[in-house]
Formats: sequence, structure tokens, C-alpha cells
Amino acid sequence: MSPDSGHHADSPALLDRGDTRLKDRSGIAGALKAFADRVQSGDLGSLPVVIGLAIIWTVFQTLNPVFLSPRNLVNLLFDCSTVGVISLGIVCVLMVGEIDLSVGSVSGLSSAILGVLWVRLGWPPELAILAALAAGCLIGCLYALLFNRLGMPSFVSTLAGLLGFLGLQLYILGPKGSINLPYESPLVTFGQLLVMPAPVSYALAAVPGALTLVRRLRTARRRRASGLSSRALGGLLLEAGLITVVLEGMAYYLNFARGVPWMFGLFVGLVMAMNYALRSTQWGRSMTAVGGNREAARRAGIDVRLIYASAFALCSTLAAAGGLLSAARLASSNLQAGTVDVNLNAIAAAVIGGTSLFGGRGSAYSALLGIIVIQSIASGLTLLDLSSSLRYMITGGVLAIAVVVDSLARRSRVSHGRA
Amino acid sequence: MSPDSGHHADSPALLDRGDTRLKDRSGIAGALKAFADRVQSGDLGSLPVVIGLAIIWTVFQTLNPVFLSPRNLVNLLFDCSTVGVISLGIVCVLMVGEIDLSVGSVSGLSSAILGVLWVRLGWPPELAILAALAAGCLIGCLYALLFNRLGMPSFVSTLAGLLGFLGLQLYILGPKGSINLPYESPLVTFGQLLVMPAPVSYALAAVPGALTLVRRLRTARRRRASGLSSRALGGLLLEAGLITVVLEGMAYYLNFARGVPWMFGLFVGLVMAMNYALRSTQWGRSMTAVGGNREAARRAGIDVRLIYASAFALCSTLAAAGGLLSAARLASSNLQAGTVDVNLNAIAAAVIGGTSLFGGRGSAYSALLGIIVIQSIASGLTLLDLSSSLRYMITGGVLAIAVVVDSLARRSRVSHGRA
Amino acid sequence: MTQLADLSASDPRSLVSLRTISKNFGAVSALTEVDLDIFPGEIVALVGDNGAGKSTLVKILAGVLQPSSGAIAFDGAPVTLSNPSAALRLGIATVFQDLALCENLDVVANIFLGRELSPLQLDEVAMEVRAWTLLGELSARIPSVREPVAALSGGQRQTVAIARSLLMNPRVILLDEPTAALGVAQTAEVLNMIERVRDRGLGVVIISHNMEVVRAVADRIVVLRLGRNNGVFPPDASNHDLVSAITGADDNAVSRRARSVAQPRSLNPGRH
Amino acid sequence: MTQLADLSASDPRSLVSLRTISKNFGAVSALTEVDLDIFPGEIVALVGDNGAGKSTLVKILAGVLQPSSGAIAFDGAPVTLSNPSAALRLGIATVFQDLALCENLDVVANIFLGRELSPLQLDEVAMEVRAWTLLGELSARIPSVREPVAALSGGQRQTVAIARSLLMNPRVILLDEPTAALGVAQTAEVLNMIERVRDRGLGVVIISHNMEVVRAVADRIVVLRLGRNNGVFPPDASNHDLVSAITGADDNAVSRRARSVAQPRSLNPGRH
Amino acid sequence: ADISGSTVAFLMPDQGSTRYEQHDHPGFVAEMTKLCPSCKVIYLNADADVAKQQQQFNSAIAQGAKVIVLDGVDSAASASLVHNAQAQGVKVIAYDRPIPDGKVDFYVSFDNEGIGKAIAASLVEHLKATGVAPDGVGVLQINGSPTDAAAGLIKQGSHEGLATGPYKTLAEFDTPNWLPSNAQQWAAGQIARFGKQIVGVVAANDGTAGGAIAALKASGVSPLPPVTGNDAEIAALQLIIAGDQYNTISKPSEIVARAAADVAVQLLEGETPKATTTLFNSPSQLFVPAVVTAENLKAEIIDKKIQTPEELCSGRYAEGCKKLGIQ
Ligand SMILES: Nc1ncnc2c1ncn2[C@@H]1O[C@H](COP(=O)(O)OP(=O)(O)OP(=O)(O)O)[C@@H](O)[C@H]1O
Ligand SMILES: Nc1ncnc2c1ncn2[C@@H]1O[C@H](COP(=O)(O)OP(=O)(O)OP(=O)(O)O)[C@@H](O)[C@H]1O
Ligand SMILES: [Mg+2]
Ligand SMILES: [Mg+2]
Repeated sequence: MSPDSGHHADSPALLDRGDTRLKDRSGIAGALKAFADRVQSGDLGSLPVVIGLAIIWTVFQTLNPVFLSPRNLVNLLFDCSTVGVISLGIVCVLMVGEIDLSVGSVSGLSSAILGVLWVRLGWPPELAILAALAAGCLIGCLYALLFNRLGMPSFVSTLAGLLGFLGLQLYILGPKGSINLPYESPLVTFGQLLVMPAPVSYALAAVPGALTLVRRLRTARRRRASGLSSRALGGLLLEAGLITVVLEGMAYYLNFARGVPWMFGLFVGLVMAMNYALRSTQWGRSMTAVGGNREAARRAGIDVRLIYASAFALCSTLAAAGGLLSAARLASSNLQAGTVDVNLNAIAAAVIGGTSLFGGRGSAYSALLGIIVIQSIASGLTLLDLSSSLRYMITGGVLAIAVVVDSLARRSRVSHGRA
Repeated sequence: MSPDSGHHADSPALLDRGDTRLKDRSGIAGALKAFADRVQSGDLGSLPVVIGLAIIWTVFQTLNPVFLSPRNLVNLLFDCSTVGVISLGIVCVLMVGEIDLSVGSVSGLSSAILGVLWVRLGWPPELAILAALAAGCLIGCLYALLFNRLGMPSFVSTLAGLLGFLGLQLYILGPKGSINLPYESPLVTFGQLLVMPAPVSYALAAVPGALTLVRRLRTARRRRASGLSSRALGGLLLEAGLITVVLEGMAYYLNFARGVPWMFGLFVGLVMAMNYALRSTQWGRSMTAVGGNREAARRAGIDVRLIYASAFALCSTLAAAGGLLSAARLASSNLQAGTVDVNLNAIAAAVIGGTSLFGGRGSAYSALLGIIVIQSIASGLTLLDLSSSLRYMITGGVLAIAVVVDSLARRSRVSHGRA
Repeated sequence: MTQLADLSASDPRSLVSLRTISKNFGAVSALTEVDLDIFPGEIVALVGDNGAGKSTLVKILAGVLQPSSGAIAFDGAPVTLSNPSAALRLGIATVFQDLALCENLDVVANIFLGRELSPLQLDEVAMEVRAWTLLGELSARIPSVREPVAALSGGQRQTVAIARSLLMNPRVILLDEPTAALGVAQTAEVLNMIERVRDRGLGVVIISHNMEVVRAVADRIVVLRLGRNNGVFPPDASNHDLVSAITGADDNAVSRRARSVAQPRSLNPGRH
Repeated sequence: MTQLADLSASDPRSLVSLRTISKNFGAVSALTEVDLDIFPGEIVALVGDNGAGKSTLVKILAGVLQPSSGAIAFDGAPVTLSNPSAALRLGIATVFQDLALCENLDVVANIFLGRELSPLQLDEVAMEVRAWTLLGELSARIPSVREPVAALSGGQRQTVAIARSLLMNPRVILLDEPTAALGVAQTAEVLNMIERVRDRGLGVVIISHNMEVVRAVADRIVVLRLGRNNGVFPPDASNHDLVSAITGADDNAVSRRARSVAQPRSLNPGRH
Repeated sequence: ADISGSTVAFLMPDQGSTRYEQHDHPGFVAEMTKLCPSCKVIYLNADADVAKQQQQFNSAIAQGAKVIVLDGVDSAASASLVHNAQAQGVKVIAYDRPIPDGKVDFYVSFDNEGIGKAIAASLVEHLKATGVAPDGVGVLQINGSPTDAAAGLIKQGSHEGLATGPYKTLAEFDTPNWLPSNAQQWAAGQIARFGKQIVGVVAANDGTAGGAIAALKASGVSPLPPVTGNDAEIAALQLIIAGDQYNTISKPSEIVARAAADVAVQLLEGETPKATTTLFNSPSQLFVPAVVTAENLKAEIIDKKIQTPEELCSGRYAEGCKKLGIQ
């Protein structure tokens, strides 16, 4: 993501600085110029979405000062986590250029399985959770089978799944309908109340910065040793410092209210794990390759079917996990869990965050960013007294505004021939 | 679609039969071999979906003999027409590789506009219809603007539209909610009762066969005159005869009940017009090109923006038209028009019929075929006494079965390197 | 896109002239102050190493890319080529290195794309006849023009792209490595074709890595190196001079290979 | 895929042998009963007109396409190459004519695709160093290996595809027009490279339309015409014989052009 | 007239609550089998889709239904269905939701507006009784789906009910698609906004009530302010037993379903069923539902055999049941 600014402008012996056409981008001035280059060429990663988000936040905050209160933000983080986890799975299938329309139904089904096994049949909750996740995984494998063996487009198979698993959810909940999950149970507490103790939240908030710094430093050392350009120490420290300051600041602010929800911690942890898997493992590389050019990936000897299967299975499993989290959040398994909106919100979050619907481009962070955008709009509007017609209209409008910054940036990207 | 079987096997002077590697496919045996080739290479057009449909029909008919009764089929045709028209618009945006998630809301909005202008404000119905269509067209132009000028992905802009126009629909219907349209009005009669007199239906059923024959004959004559291979007269007559017999038979059967709905006639007429526009005009060629390779189309001097604009505008206008038809069908403009399922059904119909989600491949007939599949499943299931949960599950399963034949055919297409 | 460059220095007879054209992609300067003139009835060969910026220059002339700075004149008047249609309208036809075909359309549709006969009721018969004629002139070996382009071989596709460019009546024709994938017979036909259009007074730019091809048809050889002008040569310039200008060194892989291959079947320098 | 063809006739020393391979695409027979042997330490050149079926044959050998009929033996044992992984496992490395790169991945990722170092924690530094080394050996002119391949010029991409094939330790290497887009220096390096791998005992198949290139490196020239074997030639066969075998006529576009171009700067026959 | 072998259709609107499959349909079928053992009952649920309901309606007629009991997804759209059916000689009984613009042959229902009024008024009574001062505090109102006509009636009723007391409405919300999670998110936002000012929540059904309770619990509000509900789902009754929900509405739908079956049979036989009142120009019969709170839960639910103690008092609810005297 970050440009490799030349470390020593005066050492032309660097392996990757041999070309005279490369402009020198070392030092602070160079870094600024490199940034300007990136702005011009639209290669800004998630910055535009962050800007869109900042605009939304400012507007809602001026309309109702409760919006950015620590208390409301804590609610926001709880709400983000459930659909966010589902959206993370969507990122996987979008990466390989496929889609899963059934995540809502699968999440509903998994919450129904949890309720029936745990409350009605009295299984231990751990087993019920495992069963629900296994069901999700199985569903993903089924899609993969239909896709790999029968060549059924995922749009159609998952549309069939959307209906079929909704039916299954209604069926296993049966005529008795919704099931209350016990409020005192650890699962419901986790979904509704459990926050990190302040010291833990500060410690965890320091982790990403520290990890970044360590990995970047190691890479820089190895690059120098191998005769490649490497980033200047100052820049690295600045970046890691910035991350740490922002995260610690957020933890501090949230600790004014209840604190950082563990559920959100889980979500962010999953996002970071997925990000690592997509960027730094052979599997992730294969996912990107399959999404970019399936035939080229096949010719490179990648087991394309396995990659598709992993994407579908991961997506459905995460959808099931999301269903469990939302059951915990609501303290009930009900008929309507997952039926409406969940699909659209989960897919929209991934797309708004910058993952392409056409495969081969995306990042785990897009789920995080996208769901924060969507939930911010929802949360901001709940704080204003509006009729539902206005509420729909404003949601639509704000959504468009959130993305317009990103679109403009990307547009210049296209016109610079790097779409 | 049809293979050009060599007309004269013994005239090697034909311009397009010069290559010795082309197998000779003239005569009946040749036609059969050509067909076998096509089966093998998966290039079967809509045949697989038709087979899937035949399976579904057989099964439902054995389960409940009312299913294929003329009376039920007439209802089926009425029901197909509304979402079918919307799906036709979806084919347009899918052709250029984009999507419109808001067709449901736009159709609902248009029905609301009709109701408010006509019934509440007392406009003449023609004007109200025009206004609703114009609103649809405007919405399409708005999406085109966002797409062309700001580069906003259509998934996001139409998602915003889905919410925004739902809000607008609720807003203009106001707290009084749904509006009844007058039963005696021509519009409602058209949507609920109006069928073709038997002679008219027979006459119209003869049109497609006759048109095919005339166009094919003219082409064959011109091809022969230009020294190109042309199809044998026998095959042409057979094809046209088959089309005519099937259509006349259907008209005859339906005339046992009420007859062929004019609304279905309108839908088929729109499908045929769209098919002509997509296949036989420069605009259609440009649509296919833009969907296949946007940059190549741009370099060929095609005004890519105009093509996108036409696709979006057409889609929204057809969505508005579909909304008007469903208002006529229900004899009311109501709060729920378009809110549920319409989007998914319209998109699914196009995809099931064989239009690609990724652009550049599709046909107007896919909307017709796809919506018949979807409505057949729905209608067949209403004839069985099932709980909703079973109904959902079976719908999902049958949908998958309907497509599996097509998927298998296409799969061999992929393995033959022609995906 | 600044248009401050001085166009007054351009030759009045030139059909197209480019002055101090630069193009940056992010941190990479693909072109730096490149000048080029195209005269009617003349074949200019544009040569240079891989990544020298030849295709970038052609894309700028074709309106596909916009220069970061510099000016373009057509018939002596300054023009802005803000999109490919603008270039096509001026009569600039281009065969791109990546061919820019629509894989989902068949051969006929690709050849006529954007220039279909009778737009409201496509005349498929006339288009097919014309397509066969054009392809025949290029000695193409295409079994069927009703197959999607995705089913064609590399050389067959290139022939289709070349046929496309012959369809309109251009004033300038830009050919970016038009013979790279062609067989020997097809290459000969394309070179014949190039000479024919030159003789009809068109301006022709041809890019090629094959020195024999360049030498056979070019009236003037323009060398680009690392995005900059690096000399203009007559077609009878020595191979050694040309290769040195291209690679930027007297002692290069080509000359080394020529020396090291001691056997009789040595590879001549210059596409050898 | 029938395996009825007789493999007993194949040469026992051959690394790979194909017998009576046919391939149909719908009504088009791209290959008809083609035989081919690849011996260790030998460079076979596969030549033929556009659409002759060369790439189809290479794709069959690489496991990308399956033959309609015919048999393949590797090291004397019959094998079924049902997918590219099967071919890669046997040690068959291929540079495809369409390159088959992932445009959305950068140069390093493309070179190492499917063979990444330390799969659970990709060693980007080691991969980048190795990539620069490989590209350096091929005289590539690529400003940055961290750009997506979509941003590269045609020749740069081809270099990346060739670098890919050198990474694994293959026993057979198939090169489908590997120098078509390369500059003069890069072509020389690739030819050097081909000779080096031949000398290490690998079997090499090279497809090219450039007769000079073919003649310079090939030990044996196999001609395909309209999907059928059309003769095997030694590298010192006369140009006229080769071109006749390729085009199937004594009087062809090449010879006609050679005759008609009366000026001193004539184009030699054979990629002229 | 001989009605044996006749077909009757029973068309329900949605899956929003379990009542249709758990109570209405079985109740209707039971009464029909009693009155006309050879009659065939077609049961279909429209899953909240107007077009689907129209399709089901037409297919019922195609299958020869002579009487259709219709719980319309949308009242305006239902009017046209009634019109069409009557034109073909098919009788229509409006069930649960009225069809104001279609002159149906009969209308049987609980009174939705009455339900809204009852739950709100009951909440107001409770607040007054517990001595909550109306100054500076108020209640939240969570309505049903903005596209659901029945929700609109309940909303109107709730407004009227709240108007009987001094408590002002802090904010109100139309829950899209009746989704509990939407209700939860909205309630959580209001808690952040109004904090301790919230002294009660009027929720239009048990699902949204559950969402509101989850939000209150999640914000650590204790003790919980009273929350209303409607439908008497098992889950909601259990919440009442546990003391988390204040009230719900018991609509033993079997009563209405049985009445509908009676009317249907009379219509089949060509008789004129007797009406207690006339609503929207149609002969009608309205039933008054009961508000259920912890005090009368045993009397209304257990003693009337609407649910069994085993069903309600499983596991964690046993203790609460004991307190209410249920076993
Ligand atoms: N869209 C782009 N984004 C970034 N860099 C680009 C882009 N297009 C071209 N370049 C860079 O510009 C330089 C010139 O590319 P160009 O395609 O013009 O080379 P070329 O002379 O045509 O080479 P070849 O002979 O290999 O075709 C290359 O280094 C390439 O990496
Ligand atoms: N997927 C396919 N579907 C249909 N026909 C195909 C397909 N692939 C190749 N062909 C046909 O097979 C024939 C041989 O193609 P091939 O690519 O092997 O030619 P080639 O010898 O490599 O030609 P070139 O020198 O132009 O690269 C061509 O006529 C081509 O049209
Ligand atoms: Mg180039
Ligand atoms: Mg080839």
C-alpha cells in the first residue's frame, strides 16, 4: 500500500531503484510528492471511505450531540460486530468473483439451530454453537459442490439457498416460534454487556501499532540486507505511532462509557486474521489470483476448485457465526432473524468498503469500514425523530454521499489506466 | 444461434466454406451432427432451461392436475407479465455488466405516482401513466449520471436508490396509505381481465413464425447471391412451422379458459422488440461490446457513456412500466408494492434465463423464460397444501433443479474453452 | 494537460506533430518531452526497447491516454484528443498492441464495431462479405467469421484488428507491433498493405521490434529510449547504430550474442 | 478422450511423445492426428501458419486442453494430462502465447504464483530479490516489480511470463512465441537462456514465426499445416522449403513480395 | 344445500408471528372438520407479499374454492381480490384485517385499533399506579412495519391509549419489516439519548418488545421500565413470567378462526350468517382481546388452556411460574 520511498537517494546500486524513469521519492518532501502522486492516480486505499465517514459523523454530530457520545459509540460497536462478521465472509466470496445471497438465511438458520439445540433440547451451549457453525460450513461446501461439479453460478445456487434455508429456519423453529436465550448465560452477556476492562483495552489497542512496527522494521532490515530499497525509520515510527495514538484515544474515549465490547474485539480480531490470511499466505494469494484471472491461476497449478470451496465454506461459516452473535445480541432466536436486510447490508458493507463485485480486488478491512458506515447512518438516524419515509430517503442519500468520495478517487484511478 | 450448414456441399467456391478444417454439416445428417457438436460444446442457447421447465411442469402436473389447466395457465401468464417487464429492463443493465437493485422500489414508486395523480389528484390516467414512466426514466438518468460522471458503482447507487425511492413511495402515498384504482377503468381491466378474442390470438400466434420465415428466407437469398453459404429451405420451413404450431397450440389451449391475456401479449411484444434491438441494431451491438470489453468499445469510438445511460434509463423505465402493470393487476397503488422480492425475482429471472451477471452475454428471451420458471414454481406450489417453511425449501430446491440442466450444458462449454 | 508547448516549431507539411509530450504514471515517467512528426505519404517506424514508451505514445495519439504535458497539432492546428472518438473523427486509425477486441463478439462484429452498416437494421450479409474480402486480402486463415473472437488464435486476432483499421478511410494509421503474431505469409501481406496505403498519401506509424521489417518498409526510423527521443535514422542506417541507439550501449546483449555464437548458424544482430 | 492410439511406435529415448493427437472445437478440427517427439537436450521448433494449431498442441501438452483423441507418453509411460497441475507435476513448464498472467497481481506475485516461498508467511523480500535477479538475467526493463501487471508494457509482460517458467526446475519447457513482443536485447537474452537450458539436458519446444530465430536455436524444425504434420526439417533447410511447407504453396505471399520489392531494401524471405 | 366436498380457502398474510400456523389455521380446520367433514381446506400464507397473495387467491379459485377467508396483506389490494371473487360467485370473508373498500360478505376479527389502545392504556395505568411523576419523563413508542396496514391501526390505537395519560411520547419509530433487531438498535439509540427519562415502552408486538428489552438490558438499565407487547407468543409470556416484559395481548385466535369457519359453512349453505355489528358496509363480528400481565397470566393463559404450564415453565422460568402460582 505504501510507496517504497528510496532509502538512500545516493545509492543507485539498490536492486529496485535501477530505472532512471522512477522519480526519487525519498525524504519528507519525497513522501509528500509520492502522496500527491497517489492522490492524482486515485490509489488511496480506504482513505476516501474514511473521509466519507468523517463527513457523516460530523453531520450527525451537529444534528444530535448524543451521536458521538461514548455511550452511543459503544452501542454502535456492538451493532457493527454481528453483520460485520457476515460481511467478512462476503469479502471472501467477492474476492474470487462469486457471490453469496444466502448469508442472511444461513445466519438465521444458525441462530435457530442454537436456540433449538440449547434451549429446547438442552444441549450444552458450546456443542450447540459448534453444531451451528458446522451447519454453516456444510452449506458452504454444498455451494462449492454445486459450483465446482455442476458449474451452477453462485448467484443461482445461493438464491436457492436463500429460500431453502429460510424455510429450514422456519421449519426447525416450528410453530412455537421464537426462543428466548437465557440472559445470564455467558453467550448473551458476551453479546450484550461484556466489555474489556480498561487496562486490557489499552493493552490490546497497543497491539496493532506494535505489530506493524515490528513487522515493518524486520522487513526493512531484510530488504536493506538484500540490497532493496527500504522505508526510512522515521516514516515507520510515525505510522506505528499514529495507529497507536488513534486506537488508544478511541479506547480512552469509549472507557468513559462502558468500554470496548469484547464482541467488537472479536470482530476486529477476525478482520485482522483474515487480512493476514489474504495478504500474507499462499492461500490469500491464490484467492486474489483466482478472482483476477481464473484461467491464469489454473494454469499456474493452483487447485482452483479448492480455492472456491474454501471461499464458500468460509463465507457460510462466518455467516453462521454472525447469526450466533446476533442471537446473542438479541437474546433470542426468532423467526425473523436474518430474513430481511442482512444479505443486502452484508454485501453492501463489503462493496462500500472497497471490495470489487467482480473479483480479485478487496481487503478484509473493507468489511470493517463498510459496516461502520452503514451502522453509523442507521444509528445517526435513530437519534433524529423522522417519519419512516424520510428515514428511508435519507439513508439512501447518505449512503450515496459516503461512497461518492471513494468513487471520485477511483474515477481518477480509471482515467490513469490503473483500474 | 443456428449453425450455418453448408448449402451446397459440392460448391467449394463459397466465401465462408474455404477452410478445409471445417467439417461438412449440410443435409439432414449434417444438421444432426452439427447439433451433436453443439450439445458437446454446450452451445445450446435456451434449450437447457426449457428442458428444466418441462421437468418442473411435469412434476407439478402429476402432483396436482389443476396446474396445467387452461385456467391456471391464464393466471400464470397474467402473473408473469408484471415482473417480466421489469426483468427485461434488468437484462439491459446486465448486458453492460452493471446492476440495478432498485427496480422494486422504482416500480413501487411508479405505482404510487399513478395512484396519487390519477385517483387523488384526478389527472387523466394517460397523463398519470406518462408521468410515472417519465419518473422512471429520470431515475435511470440519475444513475447514469452518478455512474458516468462520478464513477459510482451501480451496485451502490442503486442500493441507495432502493432505500431512497422506497422512502419516496411511502412519502407520496402519505399516511392515508394505499389507493384503490377504479375497477371499471381500462387500465385495471387490462391488468385483470382483458384477453384477446380467439381469432386475434390465432392471428398473433402466427406472427412470430411468419416473421422468422420471411427474414430467414430473405437472408438466405442474399447470402446465396453474395456467395456465402446459406441454410437449406427445408430447415427454414421446419423451424418456422415448429414455432407456429407450438404457438397456435398454446393459443388454442388457453382459449379453453379465458384466453390469452393482452397483458402477456404486451410483454411478449416488448421482449421481441428488445430482442430485435439487442441483436439487429447498432445500439444492441454497442451494448454487447461495452459489456464484453468496455475499453475496446471505447477505442472503437463508441460513446460508452451514452450506452450506459441508455441501459440505466431503459431499465428504470421498464421498472416503472412493470410497476404500472402490477398496480393494474392489483387494482391498487399500495404501500407494499415492490417492497418485497420484486428485485430478487426480476434479477433472478434474467440470470436463470441465461443472461450473465458479468456483462456481454444475454438475450431478451432470458427474461421471458426466467420469469416463467419462477412463476411456475410459485404457482405450482400454491396448488399444494404446504406450510410456508416447506414451501420455501421446495422453491429453493426446484429453482436449483431448473438451472442444473443449463449449468451442466454450460460446464461443458467452459471445458471446451468457449466460456 | 498543459498546452504550453511551442507548436510553432513544427513542420508546416506535417500531418500530425507532437511537441514535448510527457506522460507520468504515478512515480514513473513513461514519456519525457517527446517530439514526433508524421508526414503524409511517409512510413515512420518507431523503435525502442521494451517499456521505452512506444505504445504510450501511440495511445496518446489515438486519444486513449491524455498526455501530462505537451501539445499535438493536426494539419497544423492544435487539437486535444480527449477520447478515442476525437482521434477517429480526425481520421486516425490505430491497431493497438493489445488489439482491443471484444472477445464475446464474433469476427464480423469486431471488424465493424462502431461502424456498422445500416445501424437500425444491421446488414449482416454485406458486413460478412466485406469481412471475408478484407481477411482474404490479408491472407488470413480463419475458418469461420461467426465464431466469437475468444476462439481465435493469436495471429488470427491480430489479423482481425488490422482488418478493422482498414475499414474506415483514415488519414493516419498507427500500427503497434502489427506483425508480432503473424505468420510469414500474413506478414508479407501486411507489409504490402502498408506500402499501398502509404502510396495513397496516408501517414503511417509502425512500431516493431523486428529490424528487418522496419528496414523493409520505413522511410524514417525514430528511436525512443527510456521515454525520450534518442535519434532519427534513415532506413539504411547500420544495424549496429540502430541497436546501440535502442539499447543505449555499444556493448549489448545483441552484439555479445553475435560474438559468442561461433557456429555458422549465428543470429544476425537486429531481430537477428 | 480415447487412448487407443499406438504408443509403441514412439522413440524410447524421447522425453515426451504425442501420437495421433486430434482436437476438435465444434465443427472445426484444430488438430488432426499430429505426432510429436521431444528429446532431452534438444530444441524443437514448431512452426506453421496462423491458426495451424501450434498453440492448441502446446495447450494439450500443458494440460490446459484435453485432446479429442490420441495418446501422450512421458518418459515412455502413457500419461493423461487432465489439468495444468498434472503437467506441472511432471515438470512441464509453459510460456503461453496469451501469457496467462493475473493482471491484478504485481510482478513478484505473478512470477511466484502457485510456488510462493514459505506459504504460511510469504517471504516477500526473498521473492522480490529472486524476481529482480531473474528479470535482470533476461535484460528486462521494468521500473518496479510492485506494480500490478496491468501497468506493464507488452514486452515487459512477456518477460514476466518467461521468468515464471524459469522458476521451477522443469524437465520440458514449452515456449509459445516467447519473443514476439520482446526487444532486440531481450530476444538475444532469451535465446541465450534457451540454449543454456537445452545444454542442461531439458527438452525445449519453441514456437515462432520468425525464421531467423527458429534457425538460430532449433535442432529440429517441425511444421504444422492446417492442423496436420507437414514435414520435419533440419535447421539449415532452405528458407524456400520451409516457407512452402508452412504456407502449402510454392508461390506464396512471401515469394511474391520478395519478387515485387525491386528496390535494394528488399525484405528477405523468412520473417523477411 | 349439499355442501359435502366443497372447497374453502384460508389465506393468511405473513410469517410475522407464529399465530397463523399455531392457532388460526388449526382452529379453522378443527371447526371445519366438525361442521363439514368432507370439505377441503386450502391453506396458504403470502409471506407478506401482495402479489403472492393475489396469485394464491387466483389459484384458490382455480381449484374451485367457493368461500375464501382472507387475511389481506394490504387492504387496498384485497379490495380488488374481493371484487374479482364476487364477480365469479365466490364469497369472501375478511379475517382479522378489514377491507374498507371492498364490500365483503362477512368480517370477523379482533379489533387491531382496540389492541393498540389497550396495551398503551394498560401501560399508562401501570405507570400511574406505581406513582411515576409525568414531569420530564416519557415513553418510547415502537410501531410495526411502515408498510403494514394492521401496524397502522395498532399505531393509531396506541396513540389514543397514550393520550389517556399525562406521559408524553419521547420518540416513536416504525420498525421496518417488524424486525426485532431494528427495534433493538433504535431503542439502544434512544437510551443513549434520553437515559433515565424513559419510563415505559409501547411496543406493537412481542418481537419488537423483545428487541426493546434486549436493548434495555444491554444498556444496564435496572430495574427495567415496563414494556408492552402483543400476540402472547410463548417467548413473550416467558418474559412476563421472568418480570422482563410488562404485558401482551392474548388473542386466542382459535375463537375467531372458529367463528370464520361457522360463517364459511353458512355461506356455503346459502344462509345469511348473523352479524353483531356492521363495519365498512359489511356484516361483522368483533372479538375483544384480553391484556395479559403477570397478575392475570394464570387466569387468561393457563386456565383458558391457551398454553400449558409445561410449555411455559421450562427450566429457568419455573421459579417465576411458582411465584405466579402456575404449576
Ligand atoms: N497504465 C499504466 N500504469 C503505470 N505504468 C504504465 C502504464 N502503462 C504503461 N506504463 C509504464 O510505462 C512504460 C512504457 O510502457 P509502453 O507500453 O509505452 O512501452 P512500449 O515501448 O510499448 O514497450 P513494449 O515494446 O514492451 O511494448 C513502461 O515502463 C510501463 O510500465
Ligand atoms: N477455444 C476454441 N474454440 C474454437 N476454436 C478454437 C479454439 N481455440 C482455437 N481454435 C481454433 O483452432 C485453430 C488453431 O488455433 P491455434 O491457436 O492452435 O493456432 P496457432 O497455430 O497457435 O496460430 P497462431 O500462429 O496464430 O498463434 C484456429 O483456427 C482457431 O480458430
Ligand atoms: Mg508496446
Ligand atoms: Mg498460437
